[in-house]
Amino acid sequence: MKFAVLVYEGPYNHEASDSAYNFIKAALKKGHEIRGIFFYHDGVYNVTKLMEPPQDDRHIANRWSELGALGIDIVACIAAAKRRGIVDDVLVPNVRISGLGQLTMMAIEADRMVTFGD
Amino acid sequence: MKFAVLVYEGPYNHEASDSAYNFIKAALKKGHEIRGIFFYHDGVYNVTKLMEPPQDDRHIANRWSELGALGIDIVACIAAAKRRGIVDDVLVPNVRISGLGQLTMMAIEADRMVTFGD
Amino acid sequence: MAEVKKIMFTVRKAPHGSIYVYEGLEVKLIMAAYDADISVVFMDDGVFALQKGQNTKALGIKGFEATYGALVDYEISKIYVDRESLLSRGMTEADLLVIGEDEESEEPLHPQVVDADFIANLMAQQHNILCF
Amino acid sequence: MAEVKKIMFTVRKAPHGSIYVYEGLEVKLIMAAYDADISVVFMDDGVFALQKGQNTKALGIKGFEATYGALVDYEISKIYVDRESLLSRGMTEADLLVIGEDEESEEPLHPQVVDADFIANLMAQQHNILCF
Amino acid sequence: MLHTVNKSPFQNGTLASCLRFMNSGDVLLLLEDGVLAAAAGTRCSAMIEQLLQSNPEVYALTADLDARGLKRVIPGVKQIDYEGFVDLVAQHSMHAWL
Amino acid sequence: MLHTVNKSPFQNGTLASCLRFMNSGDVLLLLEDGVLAAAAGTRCSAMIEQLLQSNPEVYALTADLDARGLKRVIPGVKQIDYEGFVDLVAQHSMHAWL
Repeated sequence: MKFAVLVYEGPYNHEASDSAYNFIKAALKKGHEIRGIFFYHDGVYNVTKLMEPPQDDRHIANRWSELGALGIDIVACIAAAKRRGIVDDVLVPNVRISGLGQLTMMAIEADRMVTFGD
Repeated sequence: MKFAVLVYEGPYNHEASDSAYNFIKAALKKGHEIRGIFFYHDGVYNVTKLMEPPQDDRHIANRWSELGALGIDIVACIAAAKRRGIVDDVLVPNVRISGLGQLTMMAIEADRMVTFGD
Repeated sequence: MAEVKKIMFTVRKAPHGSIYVYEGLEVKLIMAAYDADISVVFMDDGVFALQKGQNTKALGIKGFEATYGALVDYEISKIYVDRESLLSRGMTEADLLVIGEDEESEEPLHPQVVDADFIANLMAQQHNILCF
Repeated sequence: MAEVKKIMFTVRKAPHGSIYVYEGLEVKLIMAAYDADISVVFMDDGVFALQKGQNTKALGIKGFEATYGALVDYEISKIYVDRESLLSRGMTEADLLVIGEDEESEEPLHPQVVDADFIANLMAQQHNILCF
Repeated sequence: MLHTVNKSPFQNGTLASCLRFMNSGDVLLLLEDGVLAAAAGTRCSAMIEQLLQSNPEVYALTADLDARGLKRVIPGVKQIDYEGFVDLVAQHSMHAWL
Repeated sequence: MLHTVNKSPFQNGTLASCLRFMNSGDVLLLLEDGVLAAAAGTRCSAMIEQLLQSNPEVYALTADLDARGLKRVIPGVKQIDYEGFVDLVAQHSMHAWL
């Protein structure tokens, strides 16, 4: 089945980002397709390469980047990102900034859209 | 009287940042001293110069920078900032990154500590 | 031809205390340009987003009353309000924003106040539901 | 000599769903090194932060049970729990983390369960109160 | 003491908690989404109406009431601007119920 | 339909709202702070106990229960891992009550 995942909150501050990641890992393991991951609201903070968590903690941006390397389309909303200071220069590899049209296509094309937020 | 202000949430996403700003402007107008402004949790996102809000909207980081230019000590917590990708290179002028000891001094030295968050 | 997908938006949060309602509105306006069958349901504190006479000037943040007032122009006309959420907040239909005008009669259009059953059944018919 | 300032922390949020409890704990540990008279009050969903036997491994996030278990070593010993918050969540003192041991008797120390009146009066005596 | 509440009483228990810990003579300020508690004739109005009987000083921030278009405010709730907020903080020690 | 709730029922009205809109046959998954609603013997347990009478499929994410040290779970609530969560989503259209 084709899933799309929508994340509304930033990394570390809320569990949303972790729940989304754990869900996606499990979906891939079960053989489902991830049509795309879309970051909206504070969710756009998930993909900055400038984050440097303590060494014994997970690196949330790198985790997303690794999923992107598998070919999953990972998009941060441009309007939400601009307002919050997430620009192309600070993105981890394998993610991109684009418009809400991408979210629309995901909502239409995915069999299921799963949202994680606060 | 000597106030310190603590902000827990990022710009735009929650009203906390706006309430804090409006409170501080009013306090200055009434002749009070602002001992310091401390950003914690997602609050550290307030001071990135990379944000670019729509032209007809307020520029939250620049507003903080202007208060810093008045000589108010504006501090983003280093531990919270590192985890979230807020580093010296992306700060607006007149704000700094430092440790929780700064928050402690504000809590002890200020007559009142006012917290804004979610 | 592929069937047109039904997409619902639920609005559950109060406006202005957070950006969710505002940024959620941006999604609705964009999505309206695509080939989808869109409905919007206001429930819980989301009904405050439809309160008439909002003025954010003293707060210094952008309002969105004018945009809501033109939802119908964006071809979003299936706009529902949960009756219990409305009544328990001391509001009536008269408090709600006009969302446009009827093309023929030019009468002002109001969101439609409905019961929980209606909403629950509408939810069950959707392809995807987004909560903003 | 300046009087030692009384600083209180209130912990009202549930752990793990957000970082507030975790980052709030970091503040307490730092502030304990300064010359301040610190007290910590757990109320509302904050009492879940003191629940014994938390295991965040499957979630993949860092836990903090061990750190809470050493609060007394950081010289934070005025730790209170609102009784009503505890009881309404089906918890008793036996569910609460040990926060250290008594220096002399080496008995385990538990947070002190108190009534709302006690907390309200303690609040009124503080120089500043921070809510984490 | 001054207590501030910034959450909607319809979806969040913060106001209810705060009320449990208020002493007589304590002051309440509603701001941000917290001002929704000041609306008259709602499911939650009784919370503030009851408080007013023991604690007559209950305030709501005008900018937040206006932003939400709230015109029917519970009688007895005083509307103040940010300068009034500053005055309250200068007069009382405080706890922000976040 | 699958409904997901991620907020504590003690401080937030989300679970109560969700329950109002559930049809018979609908499924509920509690996750994140939402799993606090699955704890037995609390002020809020009755919400889930009542739901179970009409809607027997109520799930709670094990990783979230464990993180919070919740061992006394309401009888009838099924514990699942993230793969079980994926299965539920594959079987039902859903609404995340955020």
